[in-house]
Amino acid sequence: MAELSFSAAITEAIKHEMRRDPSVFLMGDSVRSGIYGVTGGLHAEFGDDRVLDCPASETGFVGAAVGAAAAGMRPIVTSQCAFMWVAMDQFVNQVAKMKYMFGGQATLPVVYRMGISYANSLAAHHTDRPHPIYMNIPGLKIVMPTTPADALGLFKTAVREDDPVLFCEDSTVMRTRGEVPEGDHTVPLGVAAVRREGTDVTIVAVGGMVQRSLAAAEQLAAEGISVEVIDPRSLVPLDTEAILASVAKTGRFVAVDSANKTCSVASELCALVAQEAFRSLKGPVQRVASLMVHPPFSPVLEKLVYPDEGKIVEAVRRTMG
Amino acid sequence: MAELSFSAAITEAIKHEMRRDPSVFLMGDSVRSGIYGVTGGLHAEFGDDRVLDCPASETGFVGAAVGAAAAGMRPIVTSQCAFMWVAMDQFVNQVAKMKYMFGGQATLPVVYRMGISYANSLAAHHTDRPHPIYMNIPGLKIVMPTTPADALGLFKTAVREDDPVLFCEDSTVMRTRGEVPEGDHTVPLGVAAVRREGTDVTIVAVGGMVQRSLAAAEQLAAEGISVEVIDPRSLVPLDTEAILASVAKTGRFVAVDSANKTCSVASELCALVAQEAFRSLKGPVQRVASLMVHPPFSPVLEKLVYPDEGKIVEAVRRTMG
Amino acid sequence: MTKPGDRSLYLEMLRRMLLIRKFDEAAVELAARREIVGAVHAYIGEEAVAVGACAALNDDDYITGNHRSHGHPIAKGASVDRAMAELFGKRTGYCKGKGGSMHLADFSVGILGEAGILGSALPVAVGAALASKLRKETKVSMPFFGDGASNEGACHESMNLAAIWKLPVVFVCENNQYAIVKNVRDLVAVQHIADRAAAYDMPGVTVDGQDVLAVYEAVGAAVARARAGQGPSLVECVTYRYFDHAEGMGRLLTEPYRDADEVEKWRQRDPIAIHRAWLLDGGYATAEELDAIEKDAAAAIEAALEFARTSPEPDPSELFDGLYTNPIAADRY
Amino acid sequence: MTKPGDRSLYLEMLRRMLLIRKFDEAAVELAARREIVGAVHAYIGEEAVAVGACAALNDDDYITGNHRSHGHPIAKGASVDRAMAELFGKRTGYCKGKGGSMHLADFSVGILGEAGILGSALPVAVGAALASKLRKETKVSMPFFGDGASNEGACHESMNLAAIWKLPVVFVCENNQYAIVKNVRDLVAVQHIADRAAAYDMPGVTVDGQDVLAVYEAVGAAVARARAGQGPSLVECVTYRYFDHAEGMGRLLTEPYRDADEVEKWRQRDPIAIHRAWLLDGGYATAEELDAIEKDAAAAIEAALEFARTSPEPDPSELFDGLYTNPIAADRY
Ligand SMILES: Cc1ncc(C[n+]2csc(CCOP(=O)(O)OP(=O)(O)O)c2C)c(N)n1
Ligand SMILES: Cc1ncc(C[n+]2csc(CCOP(=O)(O)OP(=O)(O)O)c2C)c(N)n1
Ligand SMILES: [Mg+2]
Ligand SMILES: [Mg+2]
Repeated sequence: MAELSFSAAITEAIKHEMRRDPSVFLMGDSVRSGIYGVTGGLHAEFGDDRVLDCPASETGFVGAAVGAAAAGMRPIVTSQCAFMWVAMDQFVNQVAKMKYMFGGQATLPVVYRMGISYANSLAAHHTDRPHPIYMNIPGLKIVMPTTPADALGLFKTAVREDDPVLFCEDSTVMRTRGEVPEGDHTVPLGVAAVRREGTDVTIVAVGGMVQRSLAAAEQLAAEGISVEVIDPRSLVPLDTEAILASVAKTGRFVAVDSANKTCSVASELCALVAQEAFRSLKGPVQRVASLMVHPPFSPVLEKLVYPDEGKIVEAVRRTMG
Repeated sequence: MAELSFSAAITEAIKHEMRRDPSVFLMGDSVRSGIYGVTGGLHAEFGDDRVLDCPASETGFVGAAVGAAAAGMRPIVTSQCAFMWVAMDQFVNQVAKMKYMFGGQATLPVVYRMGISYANSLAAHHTDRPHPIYMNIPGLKIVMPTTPADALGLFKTAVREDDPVLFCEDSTVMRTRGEVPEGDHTVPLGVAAVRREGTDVTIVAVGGMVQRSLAAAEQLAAEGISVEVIDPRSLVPLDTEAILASVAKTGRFVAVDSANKTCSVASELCALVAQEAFRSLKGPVQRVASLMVHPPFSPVLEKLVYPDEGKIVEAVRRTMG
Repeated sequence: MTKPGDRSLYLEMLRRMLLIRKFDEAAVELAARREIVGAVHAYIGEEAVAVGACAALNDDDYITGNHRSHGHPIAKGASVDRAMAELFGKRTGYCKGKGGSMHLADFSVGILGEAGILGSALPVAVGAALASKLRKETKVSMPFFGDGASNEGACHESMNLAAIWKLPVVFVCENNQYAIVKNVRDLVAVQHIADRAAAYDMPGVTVDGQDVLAVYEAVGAAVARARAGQGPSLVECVTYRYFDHAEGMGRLLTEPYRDADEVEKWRQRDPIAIHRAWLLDGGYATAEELDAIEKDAAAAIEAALEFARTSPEPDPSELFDGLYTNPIAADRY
Repeated sequence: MTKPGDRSLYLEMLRRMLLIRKFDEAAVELAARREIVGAVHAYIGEEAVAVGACAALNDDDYITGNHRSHGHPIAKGASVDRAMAELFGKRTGYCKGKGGSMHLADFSVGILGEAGILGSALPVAVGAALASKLRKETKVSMPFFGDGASNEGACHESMNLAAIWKLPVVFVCENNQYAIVKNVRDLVAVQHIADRAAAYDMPGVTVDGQDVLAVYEAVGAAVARARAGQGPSLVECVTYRYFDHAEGMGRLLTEPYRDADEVEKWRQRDPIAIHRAWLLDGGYATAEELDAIEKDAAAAIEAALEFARTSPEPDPSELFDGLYTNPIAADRY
């Protein structure tokens, strides 16, 4: 077991997969340099053809990646979700639809690394959390790890997948450090992890919200409320069984998501639970998500936008009360 | 009271507003011609400067419209939601964020007419129902009328709004005919309409799903189940009070949406109700939305994708049982 | 340069143009009487472009198309049976009924599919070329797109990417002078769309799109350049669509957008008639031989119709098939 | 043509360049010691572009900017106090703390705001020009964008729209030769970004971006053309950024992307020094007068810092302010 940062775990996974399979290559904005972290240094080992810097032409390179995948390569694309709006047509109409629309002819092994950056005082243009938007689009697989071990294991799985995977990297966990198993460690898609066991309330938290939920659980434990915290790890496929089983046990449900609240993952999970575990519910489901406003630059204001420990604790109390 | 089609009602509204206010003008793909309906003939009355055909440069013209609005005009943009993915950055980063990010300096009176076309055998590229995606983005107002009278009244309100409005035109209601009030009829945003009163179950249905829900209600009435059908008319702002009041009365809730189910409006509404009207609920909330697959060309397959009367009836029975 | 020895190629060009013509005549008729549903955009009048361009390609080269794309796959060597079955939404269609008229694809002969969204397939075509280059293959990628689509941002990005990476791409712009009801003069600032090649430091030529051999030569030169590792080119083929934008659209027009004279003038430059005359003039074949080719093409389309009509509809159980290679329980969501 | 009578304009150019220089020197320092948060992209070295270009505009003409945009508003006449307060996220800032460094705007002097997303503000600028034309005004719209941003599809669409509609737009490309760590040679296929103007049948010129008067003249000609209803132009200003892409980014580099010599060479062509020398040579002012201008600029930035530091933070109750003109209960959702 080595200790690695989340970010270094992804670097390891990329290296491992690039060494293993010559059809894997890296492309994106400034990937040779380390300015966005993770990919710096890979160029020295793998050279120009496998570490390809792209111009600011996201429609072009997002589409080129899926085209290269259709032609037999396995691209890893590096970008930030904030820059992907300009390429949205390629995600919706090519990446997600190409295989289905052509009756299954295409095989599209491509990974899009999506930096999800928030709580950084970067203001509205650089602070999106669009994962629920991508979840609304069939044909994609969506991963959002929260620990270094999962980052490593899920990344390798993503590269080996024959379907397009959006690999969401929550900026608030990039510096987390943790133990990473030796060997060819992989983590399957669609299997949730129970981060803390509990009996009174189930929290399902997405990405960076897992840490905040664990902190809230800790605080609530002191009050005698036992909280189970589940990290779904992949949003598509989603481990609905694990979630429903936990609610069957606890009877109470809180979903925590960094995305804007309306039509968020929190909404989706609450709907799921209220529809399929209704008879188990002892209190109202609770959404804790971002306020429906753009992240302002001002740190004083920005921190009001996202879920935090306090809001999660309150939500748990509401569902208990 | 005149009888008009839904589509003619929008034409009337556009004409009325263009006559009333010289800063209102129309732009979009082939708006002079009638090929997409609604706008044909307006060029003859209003001329080149007020009916402006645009090239297939949606990023360009979606952004140009909001820029013209910021500079004091009141553009009405005509397009199809399927063509708006290429312009997504302009919606997210300019239309929705510009005012907030600049501390409120901008005033952005612009209406985007979004054709939402489905059940037409046009295959995946021409068959999107992305309204939940836009709902996830703060800063927009989103309207989805279902009757000619509301189309007329909401369109005029939209043009007079000082904020960006997405005016969603569900292709399955474009040919509906109905009475339209005389005079300067307007309909406010954020006020739902009860399309059918009932006491056992509340259905909230979006756009073309209202008709299908009314048909289901009719069928269920024969079985002695009394269904209330609510048409929210605008999705942002949303008349949550009307919805919660109805559920307080009926104790059962079904949401019907043409969008893809995951993170749909149906999910949002179910989450809302399960969170805020939990104590009134006598059975599980139910989502009826499109299956998580792209609309296939084949009519045999395509019709399986969307909610229909049968699926709505089943959902009502599930929440009763 | 055309060579006398290429007789079989020249005859094959005629045959493929005729196949496309008859395929689309059938498609328009089927749509008009609602035997098939959805949108049908006829390629009639433009056949020389797809056929001339694809004649310069190998089977394993790539093409992508757009909404007006029955012609491209047929020119590239797709089966008219499976293409027609797809227009009928049948299980035997290229896309098993999932794609329909605007989304034909046959990966087995390099047809990476068609996009109903303007410009959307160009980046994909660039990506196929990138794969070709990274694997040190010599496969060429050829996206077809219209004068209208040339105004999409995707077009700019794709051309610049192909240029800086020196990718084997031949951009074929089918300038049929209209985007739905708008003349290219009102939508594109330059005289020739090929002039835009200068913005990417690549060759751009404008060629007579009614002359299949002219297209073949211009595209052939661009393909040779691409295969030699010298990078992309833009070939603008000036052509004309005889019919309105899509079947049924004429009825919706509130203003005329072109006059009958113009259509007539272009019909006088019919690509099939031009090529036929050239074949006869050059002594490549007799009128009887050419008539036989035409008859065969007609028969092939008749057979395709029969195949399509008698093929089974997809089964409801197939709805989710093809969504993922490694399926998830998509019906669960 | 520069005229001897324009002395006050020439001195004002120096003053604004100095204001920008000192503003950004302060900003970089503040960011380095984390007195302000977020990203800071210094415009140092490029001041002649914004100042020369904006000198050709009236107060009610429009500009839009990008992520590297402290210089544009100052050049257009924004207050350094409110700009600095915005960098501090204070309530007295131009955007009341909502925008920060990358999103300054002052609608009262035609600054329609800055985009952190490359190319994203270009369509907006085109729209302002459209409004100007539709209202039969003569206001000109001037989007500033970088060599990197020129590769976005938005750029192509905006230029073509402006060209076909003959809109009063002057596209000012600040070619500082790098996009983060990539040289323009590796990202743009043409020698000069101005060459791309040919794709839209509009004039394109490349000008020395270190010479404020050269910029002023080239942009001035384009502005005159735009105002006369003759349509858009593209002016490429070749310039250089002295600092790394953003404050703090140097530390993250794993490979060097340019060498110290190159930076030194460009520093020898400092736009402020060049203009100062020209003013002295031409006898427009004495060294003492110019020193006084510099001292005033320094004092103005000191005052701006004081203003920003002593201004109040936004109040939590202001979070939703400015989201809508006609508010909805946004906190309800
Ligand atoms: C992004 C996008 N915008 C608009 C449309 C609607 N549309 C369909 S075809 C067409 C015109 C296309 O013109 P062109 O590219 O010249 O092709 P042609 O039909 O002439 O072959 C338009 C505007 C679309 N399909 N996609
Ligand atoms: C759509 C988009 N893609 C990528 C980025 C990340 N990014 C920020 S600045 C930059 C380089 C910009 O280069 P240029 O336009 O030349 O401006 P400069 O920084 O040189 O002034 C990039 C790629 C972005 N902000 N937006
Ligand atoms: Mg055309
Ligand atoms: Mg630059």
